[in-house]
Amino acid sequence: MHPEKQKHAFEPKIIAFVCTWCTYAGADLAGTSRMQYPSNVRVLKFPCTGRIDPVFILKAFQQGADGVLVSGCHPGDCHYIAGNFHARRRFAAFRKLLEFVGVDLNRLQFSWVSAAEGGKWVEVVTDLTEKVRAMGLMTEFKELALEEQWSGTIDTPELKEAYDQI
Amino acid sequence: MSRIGVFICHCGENISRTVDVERVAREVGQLPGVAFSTDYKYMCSDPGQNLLKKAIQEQKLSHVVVAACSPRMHERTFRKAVEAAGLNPFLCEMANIREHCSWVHEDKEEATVKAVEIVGMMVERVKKNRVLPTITVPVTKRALVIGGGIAGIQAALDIADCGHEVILVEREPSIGGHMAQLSETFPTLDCSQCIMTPKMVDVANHPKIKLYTWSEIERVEGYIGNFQVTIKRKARSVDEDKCTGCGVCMEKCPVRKIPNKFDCNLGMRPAIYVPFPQAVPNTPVIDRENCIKFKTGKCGLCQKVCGPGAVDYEQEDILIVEAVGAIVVATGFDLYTIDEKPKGSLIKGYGEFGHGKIPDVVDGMTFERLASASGPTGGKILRPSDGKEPKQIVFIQCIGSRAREKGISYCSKVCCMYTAKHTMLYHHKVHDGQAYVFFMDARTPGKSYDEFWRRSIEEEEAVYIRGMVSRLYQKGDKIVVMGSDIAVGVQVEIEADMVVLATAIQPQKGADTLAQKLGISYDKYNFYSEAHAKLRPVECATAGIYLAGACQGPKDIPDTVSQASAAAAKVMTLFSKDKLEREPIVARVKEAGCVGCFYCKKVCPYGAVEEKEIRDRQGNLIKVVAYVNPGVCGGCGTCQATCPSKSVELDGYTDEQIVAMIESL
Amino acid sequence: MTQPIDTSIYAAVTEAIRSEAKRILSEGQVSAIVGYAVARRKGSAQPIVISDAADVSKLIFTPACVNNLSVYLTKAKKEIPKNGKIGIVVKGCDLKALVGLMGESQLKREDLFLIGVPCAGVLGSVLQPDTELTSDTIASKCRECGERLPQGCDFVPSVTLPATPEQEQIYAAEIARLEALTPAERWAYWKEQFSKCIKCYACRQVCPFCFCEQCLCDRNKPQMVETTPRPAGNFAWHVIRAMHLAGRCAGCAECERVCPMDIPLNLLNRKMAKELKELYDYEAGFEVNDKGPLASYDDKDDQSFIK
Amino acid sequence: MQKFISQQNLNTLLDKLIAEGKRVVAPRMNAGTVLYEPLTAAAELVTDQLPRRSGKEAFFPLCEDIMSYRKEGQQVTLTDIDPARFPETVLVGVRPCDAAAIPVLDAVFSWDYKDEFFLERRRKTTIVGLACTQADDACFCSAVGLSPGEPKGADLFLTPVEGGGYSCETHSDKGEALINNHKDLFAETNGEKALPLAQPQTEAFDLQKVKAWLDEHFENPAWDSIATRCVGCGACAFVCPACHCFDIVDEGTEKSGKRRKNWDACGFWKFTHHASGHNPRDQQPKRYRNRIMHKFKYYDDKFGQTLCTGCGRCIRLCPVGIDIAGIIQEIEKQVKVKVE
Repeated sequence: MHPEKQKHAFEPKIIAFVCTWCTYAGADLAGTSRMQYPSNVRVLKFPCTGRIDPVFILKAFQQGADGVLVSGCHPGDCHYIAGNFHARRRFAAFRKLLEFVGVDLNRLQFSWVSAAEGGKWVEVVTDLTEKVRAMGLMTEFKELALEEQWSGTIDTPELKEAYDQI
Repeated sequence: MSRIGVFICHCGENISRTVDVERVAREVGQLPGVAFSTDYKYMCSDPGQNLLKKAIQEQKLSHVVVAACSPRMHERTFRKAVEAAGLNPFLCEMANIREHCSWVHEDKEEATVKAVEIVGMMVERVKKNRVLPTITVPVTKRALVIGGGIAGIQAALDIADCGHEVILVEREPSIGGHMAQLSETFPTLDCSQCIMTPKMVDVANHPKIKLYTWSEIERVEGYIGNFQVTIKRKARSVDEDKCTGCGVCMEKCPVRKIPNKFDCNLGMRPAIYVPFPQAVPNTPVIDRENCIKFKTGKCGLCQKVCGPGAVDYEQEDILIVEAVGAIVVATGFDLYTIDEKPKGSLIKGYGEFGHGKIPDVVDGMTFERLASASGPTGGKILRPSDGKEPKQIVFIQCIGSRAREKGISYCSKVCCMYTAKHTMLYHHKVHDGQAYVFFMDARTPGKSYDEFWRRSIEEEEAVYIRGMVSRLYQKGDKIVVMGSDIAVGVQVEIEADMVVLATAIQPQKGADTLAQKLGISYDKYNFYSEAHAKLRPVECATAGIYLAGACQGPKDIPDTVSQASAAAAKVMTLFSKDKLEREPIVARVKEAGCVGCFYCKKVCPYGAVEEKEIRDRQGNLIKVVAYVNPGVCGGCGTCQATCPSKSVELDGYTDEQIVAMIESL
Repeated sequence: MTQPIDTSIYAAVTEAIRSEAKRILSEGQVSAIVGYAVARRKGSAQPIVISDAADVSKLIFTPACVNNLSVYLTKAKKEIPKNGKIGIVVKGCDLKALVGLMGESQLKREDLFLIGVPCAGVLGSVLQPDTELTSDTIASKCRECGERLPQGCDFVPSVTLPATPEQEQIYAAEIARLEALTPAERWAYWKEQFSKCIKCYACRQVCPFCFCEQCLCDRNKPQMVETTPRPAGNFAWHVIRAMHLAGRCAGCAECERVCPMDIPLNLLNRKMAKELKELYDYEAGFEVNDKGPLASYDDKDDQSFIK
Repeated sequence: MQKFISQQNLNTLLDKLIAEGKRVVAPRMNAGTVLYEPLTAAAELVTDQLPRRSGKEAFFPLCEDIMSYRKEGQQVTLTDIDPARFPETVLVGVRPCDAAAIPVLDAVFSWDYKDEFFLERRRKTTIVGLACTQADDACFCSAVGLSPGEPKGADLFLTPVEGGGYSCETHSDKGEALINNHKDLFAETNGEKALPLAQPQTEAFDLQKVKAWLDEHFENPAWDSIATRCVGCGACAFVCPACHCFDIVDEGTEKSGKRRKNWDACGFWKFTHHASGHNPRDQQPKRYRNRIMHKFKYYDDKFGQTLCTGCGRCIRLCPVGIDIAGIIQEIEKQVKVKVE
């Protein structure tokens, strides 16, 4: 009935921060309409994009996200009047900072997806997943997390192995 | 250690078709902190909810995760069930494994793995959930209505008829507003005064309405249910309680030649006056700028002739404070002043149309006064310059409106209809006259509106020319109007006796100042902003404040009255309970860490952040911190994302909860 | 080529600071003055708080007066008496921080007596304070200074600022160099720099805008930033700090000067300032009470990066 | 034992040690800053600058893991660190002020609690000291009883000689073993003349008198004038060869993480901040007082040693110019005034 699903060697981890009123509802609509998209995305619901702290994006990358999506209401549609306007500035600045310290911005996507745009949700999530899948694992933060100060490193292979699993 | 219960719903087959629900229940059952996990065919059904309640009690669960459909669908359902079982409802979270998982993925393995992760994420989140008590706010069941035009009158009457006290504040000496100035109203041509004045009298006589005319809002403090409003009652110089409204003072006043604003400066009034004969209250006010007594200290005639001794030159402005629970803003509109370019305004003037220079170029409201039976000409249409009857009259629409290059891009909505009405009134009064209308297009949505407009052309012989006027100048006692007829593609030149400009509707002057006092938002034209353009059209984002009429955007009378009644209904909804209950998703300040930089205050869209002084036991000021008024907070959390030290926290969406979710992935 | 910087006016500036300090202290206009004083090492200077007119002779101004003293007026510093008006010696760059602090409800103009310093520049490093001020040793911030003569102070010594030689703008050049690299190269650069960080928090403690009583990074419920001085935690700390300073930092560059590990921290702040100038035409430190670019918005803001 | 080694042979020695799998830690340039770090090649060795951080790091790391945890289902797994696995290390080019601090630290780390993390590293490390030929006016080793040629703490001590190379003096079995294992690289001494050593300008402190004053003056207005300007960072403590306070933190997620031992500093407001919110050292001067007290009184009370070796790093690097040598001089003056 369905075409054979393509299996990929690498499946990226995508974390999405979305507002509850527009994008979360848009994702719900995609579900209600039985649209299909890659299963890589994990959605974290916020009242508003205004609530999304840049630290969360950083945390997501540190926790192993290969791609991060931030999505909310179109300008003027914010349930809280202006939360998305504040978010827009905050993220315009933050992405420039991340870019400057060497994060590839192709891994960080921002979008406006309204409650009516189930199709756009699917498109945004699919595009990001495919783009990041092609880019491969985001190694930077993962490698950073394993690095120690020289004086604190331990020369024991068994322990290192145990740690690498963490 | 938490004892979390996880309930996986099959949703019939909606979830279980693509998600192995038993496996999800088994795997999440292994997560630290999960004490119980199970799956069930329909969690939202009665048996499903009973299963949940029973498990909470028998398993002594501390938190609950229901993995089912979207929380937008059933969060309320399950939180109620959890509450019924004795847990705080906010210790229950939903994991969306239907809309976000089973319905959008086909591969069972993939969908199952994702479902496990989604549930795992919500398990970590719910561990950090706190008990949140419902927030209750007392409600003062009195309303303030600002503006005594038809919107304010309608809202005040509706609320008062429901048995609640209303304070109605009007800046002018009389209520009535612009509607009292109109002659007839479209599309029925009934006399405006005839339908308006009874309502004005109702207001005056209503036992539940306290009317403050010649008064302005000085200050507004408090929040929904609990506003303290300071009202300035300007000195009227006439004691309202003593005055009988006999009018002798006005007859005897030696100053007689003051242009009457109510008549668009066509008629004259004395220094002690009521703006129009049907004024409510029918108590005169002394225009201190023009009164001889106030200017020179001499005269005092009005006081001498006043039988009841109501005239009081010593009166001063007084401030009174009223406690109200809701505020309806109905400050209405003003007409675009075409010959003025207000300094610093983004709106440019229309000096090229001769208003203010050519006396017989008038605006629509002036024409209303000329056509009104109670107007300065007794209802005869006469030119302001020489009092002659105009035989050729040109109406020009969209003066100011829809002209982006002039600074206003919106449509003023009522001009098409009132111009059509003007052509009819003109035709009825000047049988041998001819009316021309320059228009861009005619906008006539509304019951019987298009029929009305067509009648002005088909039966009342108005000539409509689609096109804009390019030039207009005085030639002898004629006004030459040059324009183009784009429908035919020719230049048109009309020698008119009089020109009427349909000028744009703008918010009242000072609308921005009032908005700042109220803490409500407004657009770049100073029209007040509703909370949601479609779904909350009469509410401000600031809780407890409602909008009625043209202060929110151009409106005709039926729309204004509808919105006023809608605003009244919203007020009555608020007043239907003694206490206001709200979801406790509000921001809270952790005072120990707050340094009072007030970034939260700068970004709060609701004006919910106040400054609070922290003092030691001796009363010495230690610091000033932010305080979020839970009655006003909208719960967006922008403050928390902005706070550098994270000293303000949105309950229900705390950093702990969010970080726990991120770390679970 | 090394060019000398003319600092001959500093002697007159020192004299003027002393006489004004004496006047305002003895007249009781201020309860204390925060300024610079001579220290033990040759050529060195250190911050000092004086409250006795007899101590004014301790005050100086030299090329080693590098500190941004406004940090002493923030709430993070509880040691300076907050009763009555405080006098403070400010260079143009320091004044911008004070302006920012006023806009963030941390200070009130009426509580301050500002002694402005006409400044030809200060040293970039005072590890060896006995160093002549030249086009090589001058602080990078001074190379692009537009506020040599502080505006709006209560007192500014009337001396004529000597002309300063045209100097290379190091920050702009370094930002341009980094921007031209690939993301991986930039990552490698910052990883190397941040890895040196020992979390001594000198950058935070000298920063006038790090006035939070409890830094986000000192909180542990939740732990937003790993406090351990490992590469991962260091990276997060500096990125978050740069974000918190965006639109606020006016470029006193104290963070960079005090870093014992020579991390070019001000580069991050200058980069953010450059972006906010380009995006919202905003520059920090010039107006009191404005909301700042990240606490305000315009419905027409750029959103070309949003899908 | 006294030997000579040429610069070239020293380099060969270091490269050989590296090749043997030993960790050779020495001053090297890292992104523009000289730090004691493991060399990948002897050529990286920097001998003309005092590293920004001290050599204590080889024994007492900036941060180290002491345990890890992992939760799986209802199971919690704890893994301890086994100090036996620390690598054999040679610490080379250690300045007298840094080397002298290490025996001082031995006292506290082997006191009532034996800190195996410190002690095991100590056992596995050979310290090669290097005399100083340069000093600036922040240097004051000579004021605290040390000198630019002081071999205290070094297993092998190198002094640069005229014409290049170093005269080597052993001060322990470890030092002798290092020479004996690489005999071919060392030559007998042949009347090489040592380069003139640095001469720090600060006069020797009378540490007993200073301590006597500190014994009496826990409360004294002088602390305010000394440290009102302290901004409360940890720069002084972190660059100090003798400061040794640490904090133990658990970092990680609900699922897994580590227990870590990180450097701490008494200048931080959090250092003595109680869970109740109370802070006995509620103002910066009280915190700074602790730094002076610990170095010149408490450590002396407990271990009979001074916790300062006069490296001058804190003086150079203090953001606000707090000068510990200057403070001790001021205290000495106070004592003199009292005597007079």
